[in-house]
Amino acid sequence: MNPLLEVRNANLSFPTRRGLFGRGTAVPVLRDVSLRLETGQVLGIVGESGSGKSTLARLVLRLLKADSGAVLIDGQDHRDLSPRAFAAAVQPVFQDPYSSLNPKRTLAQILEMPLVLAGDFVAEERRTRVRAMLDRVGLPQRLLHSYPAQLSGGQRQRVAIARALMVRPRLLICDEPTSALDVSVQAQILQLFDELRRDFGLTCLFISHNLAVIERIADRVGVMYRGQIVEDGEGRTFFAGPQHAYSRLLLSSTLPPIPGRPLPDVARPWDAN
Amino acid sequence: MSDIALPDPRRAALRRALRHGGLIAGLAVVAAVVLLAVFAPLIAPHDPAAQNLTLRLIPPAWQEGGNPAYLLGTDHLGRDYLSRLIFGARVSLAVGLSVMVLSGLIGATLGFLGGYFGGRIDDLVMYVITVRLSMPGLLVALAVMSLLGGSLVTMITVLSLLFWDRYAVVTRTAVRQLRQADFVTAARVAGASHRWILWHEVRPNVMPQILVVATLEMAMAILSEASLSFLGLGIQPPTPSWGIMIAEARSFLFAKPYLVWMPGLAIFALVLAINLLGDGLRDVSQPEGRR
Amino acid sequence: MNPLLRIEDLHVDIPGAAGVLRALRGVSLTVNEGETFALVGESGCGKSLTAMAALGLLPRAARMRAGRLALDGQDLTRFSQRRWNALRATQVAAIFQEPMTALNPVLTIGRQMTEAYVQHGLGSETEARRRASELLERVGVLPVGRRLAQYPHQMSGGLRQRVMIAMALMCRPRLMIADEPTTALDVTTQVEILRLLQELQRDTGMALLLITHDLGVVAHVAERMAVMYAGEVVETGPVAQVVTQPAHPYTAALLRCLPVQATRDRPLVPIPGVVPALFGPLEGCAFRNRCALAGEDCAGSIPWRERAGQGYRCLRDEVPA
Amino acid sequence: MLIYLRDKLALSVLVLLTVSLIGFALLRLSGDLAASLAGENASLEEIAALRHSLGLDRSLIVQYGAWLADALRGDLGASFFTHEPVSRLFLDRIGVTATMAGLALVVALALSLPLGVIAALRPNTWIDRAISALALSGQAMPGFWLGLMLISFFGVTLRWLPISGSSTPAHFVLPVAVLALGAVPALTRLMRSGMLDVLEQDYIRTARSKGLPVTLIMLRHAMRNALLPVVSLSAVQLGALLGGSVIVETVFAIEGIGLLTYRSIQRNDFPVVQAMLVFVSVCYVALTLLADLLNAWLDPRLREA
Repeated sequence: MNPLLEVRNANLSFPTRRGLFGRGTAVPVLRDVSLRLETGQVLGIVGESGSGKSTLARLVLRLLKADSGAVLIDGQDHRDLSPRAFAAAVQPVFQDPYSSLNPKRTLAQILEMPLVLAGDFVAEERRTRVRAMLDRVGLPQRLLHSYPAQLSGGQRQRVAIARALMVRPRLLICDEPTSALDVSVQAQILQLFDELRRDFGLTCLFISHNLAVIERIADRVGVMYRGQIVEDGEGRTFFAGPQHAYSRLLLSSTLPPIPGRPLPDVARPWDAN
Repeated sequence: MSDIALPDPRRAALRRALRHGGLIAGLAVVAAVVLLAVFAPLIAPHDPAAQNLTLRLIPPAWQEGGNPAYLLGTDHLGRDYLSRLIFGARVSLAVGLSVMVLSGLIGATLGFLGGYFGGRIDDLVMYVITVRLSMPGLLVALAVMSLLGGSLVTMITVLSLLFWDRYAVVTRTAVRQLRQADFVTAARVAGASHRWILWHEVRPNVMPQILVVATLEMAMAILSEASLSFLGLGIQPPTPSWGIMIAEARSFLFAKPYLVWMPGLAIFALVLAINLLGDGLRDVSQPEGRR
Repeated sequence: MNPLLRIEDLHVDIPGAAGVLRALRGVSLTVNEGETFALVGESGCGKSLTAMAALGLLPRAARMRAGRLALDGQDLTRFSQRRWNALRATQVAAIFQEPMTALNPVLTIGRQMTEAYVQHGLGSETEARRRASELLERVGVLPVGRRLAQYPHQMSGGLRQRVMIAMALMCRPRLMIADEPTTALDVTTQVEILRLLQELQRDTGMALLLITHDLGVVAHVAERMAVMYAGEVVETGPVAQVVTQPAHPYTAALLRCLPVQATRDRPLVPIPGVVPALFGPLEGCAFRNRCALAGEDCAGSIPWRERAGQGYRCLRDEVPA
Repeated sequence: MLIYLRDKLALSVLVLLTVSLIGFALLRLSGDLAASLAGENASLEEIAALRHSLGLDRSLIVQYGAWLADALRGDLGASFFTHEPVSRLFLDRIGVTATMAGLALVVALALSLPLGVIAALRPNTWIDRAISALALSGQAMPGFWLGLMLISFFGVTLRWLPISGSSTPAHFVLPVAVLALGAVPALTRLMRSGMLDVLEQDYIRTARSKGLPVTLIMLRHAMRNALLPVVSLSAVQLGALLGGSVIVETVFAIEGIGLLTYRSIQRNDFPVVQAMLVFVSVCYVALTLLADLLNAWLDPRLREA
């Protein structure tokens, strides 16, 4: 059986355009990235800024094109899917709760949008589904006709998640969905993810720079460093004993709220930089 | 769950608008001038073109030798000055509004294309904008008007073809930023076409800025019409245009200065009101700060 | 231990279109000489505002309604602009969250580092440059000669924060205020910067007022801490005590929200609801609408209580950890 | 920066070619030049002969090519009316116009930079509102009318200043004032918004946290950043001032290239008009290039683009 998402040896580089006529050099951002994600699983991708984790998300979402390699959804190259079929299969949730909702549209319009574009629903059915989804993500019905400006950051992120779930996609791509939130709100959103996983059997590619968040939510973990996945494995095994030196560094740099411990030593012996 | 009760942004904007003195004042003056222009034949006491050489250069009613029937006096051909001022508003508004709309269509379209699609299309749009900016607008307008002969339609066409640059620049910048927004990306992933995204996601967010530019361009068009007509290469007499009135009164600058300052004041008041309106719109649509 | 910075009953209002925001409502805290004191809370709780007040840099719109500020016994409350300027950099220095934007993009690192030293009359331009070189060397921004001539955009975020730290040390301040100094940085860089701050503090004996939302950072570097919620300090005390035996329900709830490995097999317990709006006077406990222990008595006035070195503002004696 | 300059130069040349071609086409296609030149009573043969002698019977592209080839050699043709070389007509008058435009820009900057800074330092106070009101009024003032009003007041009522011509420095006071006031509103508003933007930046907070005095923060930390957009606008404004000279020189009867152009337009003296068009474009392109260089000097980040 095919995994729901498979990335095969993806390479991607950003061309730097030197002026109007120049060719410039290409900066590699993804280097031979491969991963598999089975239905019902959450794969956490962790890495620091510039590691290529967001690029990976944009690649899967077809917002970028790989130089080589392939992205397969259920065994099918994702570029072969029609926009509608792709939208029905894959949906995104982004980091910034402010940029991810159109300030000029009401929640009802925002949430109906994926259904309108899918084209299979009459107006009555769209409204019913929107109301049900509001309940599902814990937003009061009276917010239906309000604008994003009237919502808190946590509420906005609930709307963004609701929008992604409207068409019941099989795969959710979450790019740092809790990074812009306060810890108490982050906890609310993580709890919501737990519930949604249970109810919808969500499959999820969950990208974060926060190892603690990844540990909470992910079944499998992939560590990205400079465009490569340097280690991936089952969650508990990984956190019990990461193999790659960079994974160990990352894990030891995460500071738990336990007093009395010294700061870890974070020399990077393998990477004199 | 107790919420922070945040107000509906549209209602908040309306409240800000009603409290904005400049916006209300500007709106009132513009509305008054529009009414004057529309109902000019009913309001004007005399036919603006009717010459009466026996009634030449009557001073305004409050000055010595004034005639209450000619409240603001008469010009060198004995035409009622007040009536000419009222009818002059028609030319200014016709030019201002038409140029605002037409140049807006040109400029905004270019801005949307360049800003949204980027790449080579944007290079082309930027090139067209640069070409336009490096041409002296007023000079080109003068030259073309001189060759084609002045008429209202020519004037509107020429100005519209020249004064779209600010629309293009502002729209392009705004659209470029919006293109990066996550909600646009979300719409793309949801399968929306470019046209759908431009109309539903991008356009509503750019409209406030386009509206502000629109007021600026309307003001600009009115000033340009006055300048061209003043130089004798715009609207042709006997059509009453404020610019022509100033040009005709110029020979009496020393003897009858009010003939010059009255139409000038009319231009000034209308343009100022439009600018106030634009400033107010900007304040209302960008509550975070006056820029 | 000698108290260095004392803030007593600080009230700050920010008038706005929607009414007067009571941003700080009676904040009191003391930072002792040489210690690291952490001010913790979520966004909007007033922790940065408190720090800015200690620098005399409240936003233009903000008004200090009541309260006292003192540095080393000197009353700062009625300080003139000129006296504040003399105090800044030499007594109190600051570093900020965004190293990318906190340095002026059009001036060289050297110029930005030396200007305050010269301005405060501590020495000539040459002496200032010598001190700047020493400090850059100390914080590991190498090679010093080239770095001094560089502009901020030519460096990474971690390096810029090191430059900020070196710059803050130029005039040998006795207190450094660090407002979320590592929040914008990657975790590995964060640890490097925190270690650097610890070492420098040991070397110079200065006190550090650390503003952060990250309880993990607090547990690792601070000795004492205060927790802020809705413009108030709700709990204060030694870090080891507050983090392990919180006395205020908010502190306890915040700790239960952290998804760290130490709590792996405990479920996350989010705090329900949202922070109340801080317009107009607020009666009773600001946290009671989200608190599991709240009762009707929480709507009345809440006394400040002390227990075993911990101070807190709550009526309940037992708070489940 | 070098790559940027190379691109910019190439683009400039392309832009200038396009502008001159558009100008050429506009002027040629807008009417039958020979017919209007020959006068109303001319016979068809006379018109045809005139058309041939002026080279107007050739195809547009050929005519443009010929003009361009001449122009690149510095020969801008001769006036249809006085038959003087266009370049001579220009050289005789450019001094007056350039002096006025330059002076006007200096005056405008001297007024608008302080006004913009003051307004930004005291946002939403009475002084800020007064400056904004002044800028708005200035923007609403038609330049030619302002000129006439100034003539009537200073020249006729008070008799302080001469009202037409360009023989003494006093003659320049009123026209320069009109030109400068035209540029002040936009520059003031840009300076104000630029300063407001900069004053909100983190690095200003850093500078204040270092105990630097306000004047030093303004001069060293804020002004330089806020000036970047003003420099660009100044270049555009200087180009606009050259174009605006048509109106001012007409009102004040000053023999500069503006008045020359106005007269030439009125009598369809095509070579002069075309030359003026290209001249203003060259100025605009050169000035924006200069502004870019100036900005690169002010902001090190731009040097690496």
